[in-house]
Amino acid sequence: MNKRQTIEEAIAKITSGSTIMVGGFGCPGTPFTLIDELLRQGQKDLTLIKNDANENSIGIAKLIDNFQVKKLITTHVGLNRKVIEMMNQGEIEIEFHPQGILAEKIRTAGAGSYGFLSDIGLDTEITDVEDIIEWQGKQLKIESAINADFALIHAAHADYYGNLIYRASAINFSPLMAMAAEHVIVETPNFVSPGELKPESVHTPCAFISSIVVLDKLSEQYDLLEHHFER
Amino acid sequence: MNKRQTIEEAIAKITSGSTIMVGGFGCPGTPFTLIDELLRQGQKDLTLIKNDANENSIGIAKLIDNFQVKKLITTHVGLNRKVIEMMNQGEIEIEFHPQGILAEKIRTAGAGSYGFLSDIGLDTEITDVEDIIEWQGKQLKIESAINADFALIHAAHADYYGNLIYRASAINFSPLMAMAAEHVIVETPNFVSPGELKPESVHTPCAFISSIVVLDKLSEQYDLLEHHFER
Amino acid sequence: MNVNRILKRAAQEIKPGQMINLGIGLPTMLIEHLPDDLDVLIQSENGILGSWKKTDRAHADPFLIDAGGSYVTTRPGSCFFDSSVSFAMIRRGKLDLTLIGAFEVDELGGLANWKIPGRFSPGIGGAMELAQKTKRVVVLCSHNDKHGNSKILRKCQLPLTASACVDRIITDKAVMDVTKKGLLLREISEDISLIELQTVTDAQLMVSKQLKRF
Amino acid sequence: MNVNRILKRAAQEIKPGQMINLGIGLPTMLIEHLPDDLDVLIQSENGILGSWKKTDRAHADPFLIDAGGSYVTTRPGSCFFDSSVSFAMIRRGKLDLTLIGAFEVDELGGLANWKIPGRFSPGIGGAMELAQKTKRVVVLCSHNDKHGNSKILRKCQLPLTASACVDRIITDKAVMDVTKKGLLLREISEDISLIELQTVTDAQLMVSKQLKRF
Repeated sequence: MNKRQTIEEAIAKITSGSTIMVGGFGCPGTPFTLIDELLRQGQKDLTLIKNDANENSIGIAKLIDNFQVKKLITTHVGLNRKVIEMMNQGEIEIEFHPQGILAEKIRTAGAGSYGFLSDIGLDTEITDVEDIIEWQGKQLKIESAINADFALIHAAHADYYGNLIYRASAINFSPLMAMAAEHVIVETPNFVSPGELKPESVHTPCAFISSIVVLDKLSEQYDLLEHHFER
Repeated sequence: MNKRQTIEEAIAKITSGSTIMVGGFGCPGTPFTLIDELLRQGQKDLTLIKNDANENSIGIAKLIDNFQVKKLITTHVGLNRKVIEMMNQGEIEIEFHPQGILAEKIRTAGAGSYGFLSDIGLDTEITDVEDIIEWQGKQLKIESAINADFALIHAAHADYYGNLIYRASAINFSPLMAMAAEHVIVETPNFVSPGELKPESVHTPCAFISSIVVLDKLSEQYDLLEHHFER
Repeated sequence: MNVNRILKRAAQEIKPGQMINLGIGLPTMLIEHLPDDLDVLIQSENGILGSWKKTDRAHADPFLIDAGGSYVTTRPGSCFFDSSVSFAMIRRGKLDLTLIGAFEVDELGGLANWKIPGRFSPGIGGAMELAQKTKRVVVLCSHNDKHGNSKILRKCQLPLTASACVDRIITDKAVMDVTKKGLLLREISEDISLIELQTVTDAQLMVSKQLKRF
Repeated sequence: MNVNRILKRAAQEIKPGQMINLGIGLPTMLIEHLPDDLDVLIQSENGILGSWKKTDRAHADPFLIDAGGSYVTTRPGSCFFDSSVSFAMIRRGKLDLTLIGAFEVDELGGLANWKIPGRFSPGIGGAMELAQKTKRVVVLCSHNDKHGNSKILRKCQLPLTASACVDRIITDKAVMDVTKKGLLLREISEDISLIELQTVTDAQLMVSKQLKRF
């Protein structure tokens, strides 16, 4: 059941035109090393699904800058003015969802379901009237599940089988995406033997994991962002 | 933000006719002490939602034997022949759901949604044709969320705020029910100070918890079932 | 019924590297026959991946049972999760193999194992989702009920758990694969002739050219 | 704009025992003004309950930011969870209070804070669910934009985040409650007269009999 692969092997499974979920809310949870390899290999026409677009020149912003991304499904790109400009210029298609609705759409796919009934945003412009049904006396919107071919995930710890533990605010979308995507590629700096993780503390059971890429160390991309302290 | 209450206070909030979710799959996770207090107080016409009916004379079987339960929403009662007989005699109404569908119906309520689209059991007798819709070219069943007035939960650890950690196979339905019910009453033998639980290892965030009942010790009901070793 | 013959044959279905769910009854008994170093992960739908054999009074943990209610051990690398994640795993088709019991099974791959109307309806449990969504579904059951009636039918009479879900049926008398053309007899018990087998089987059996004894 | 006046006034909205979400911008700044022993739990929608003040380079953890992107500390009794649980909490109405920014807000309680078509559309983030589902929604914003236009409107012109969701509006010039009859002016800044306030406000203001200065 060995899922360990080199980063080249793992990312080479991704073909141009793929839909890829990318974990992370801002930096925490963003799989910077896997993203860099995807940048190096250069697959194009990608649809990315991520909470945000990272900040300028960081994380998936690199893929967008390199014109590898045709569409981004996201909730908020306020920290990346360049992406907002590209959107305004029509250089990238951006689909916005309310954050919890995006999370739930991904989880719904991860649960093997096809959609859910929501009362969020029914009288706003994000709701197409064709998606509204009456159910048990209530007007509700059908929110479709969002699937993906791949998920790229950063985990604080992974064991031999691929059981994952995340840290602090780096949990965010990762457990949901790991459930939802067809192939799940994980990077981790801490690859441990079976039995080293507390079974109750595992966030993502190994059943959902396809490939494990072990990072010798975390590059400086994972360090504090110095400009966040400048003010 | 003190949620600690005596067991009498906590259970007294429950009125006859209430719908109550009860954690546990078999014994692990069953809140035996809260159930005993509900037996003592004697509220009637209850609708219970639990994976199973426990075994004869254990857990919620006591409430059923005492005619406090008019309806049980469940997945499997194979370990309780008496309840099967009562069902056959029409002494209790039992509504069966596939186990993962019941879990998902509860979680859907817990997520503040109203239903989900499923492809499970469409051509079986559990599916009413009126619940089938066509969505994006597929025949799917709308599974309604299941809400409840109360949830009774056993946690291995709870802190001052009501953050919960469960143990081993006692997790099962508890985190889902804690999200879904209006009032959530927790019993725990380990009540700890804020900061004693690892923040990443919390299964149920305190936001969902209403009352905490501290157990001085676990009664013998929580011990091994001797008859499981007799054969 | 020769339980050991079924279990011994069923053990051959399990391949290293698989994630497997074992239903209540016969399938769960199988686990006691597996070598301790077999690289498989047993999923128990009450929230365990890496569930393992039954344990004794001295080692049992009252908070750790499998879905059949037995006190079990777990293997290193196991994890625990809630019931929604457990069935997410199942409905997403992550399990390689489900071994499952049956009241009836038919030549179209239909399975009935949750309800005998008015008589015994223990409930659906995880069966419907496991049968419908696992990559490979193998039924373990006695070939005939205690009155001698065939459990292997042309068409299930009892309420279905899932239609067209079964890949293989292993009984005390035969190993049969569900194919588009019907049931293909692969293996036949040493204790019975082909003619006797068809006599006690309601479904029509096609016979494999490589028919084996087991 | 007198940011401190808004923050000082907004701090009074927070009561011990509450669970609170603070939106990006002004609301997040508020947290730095709260006493360290205040018994509240700050929810950050990226998956923290018990988030607390910003921290410095020496104490920051690169894996711990709040939803606004700042490195923060947490308080004892905090916990971390995934985004689906975070918004389950929000949509189930478990939060007592949301302080949130606005591009526009109207006398019907409508809020617009996510999109200026063709110009600045950063995205919805958590705003729609927070505005629609939190027990009490208090808007913090400047009373007028940099061109002097009123942000307090009879009816929002920008795409709505949520209709009829706002309970109170706190600006540098006024504190207004959304009532069934329209906006009720509760407090007015020391720097402005009632007539001047109505002049720079598009919405029609009713004046409380207990009007106070702040």
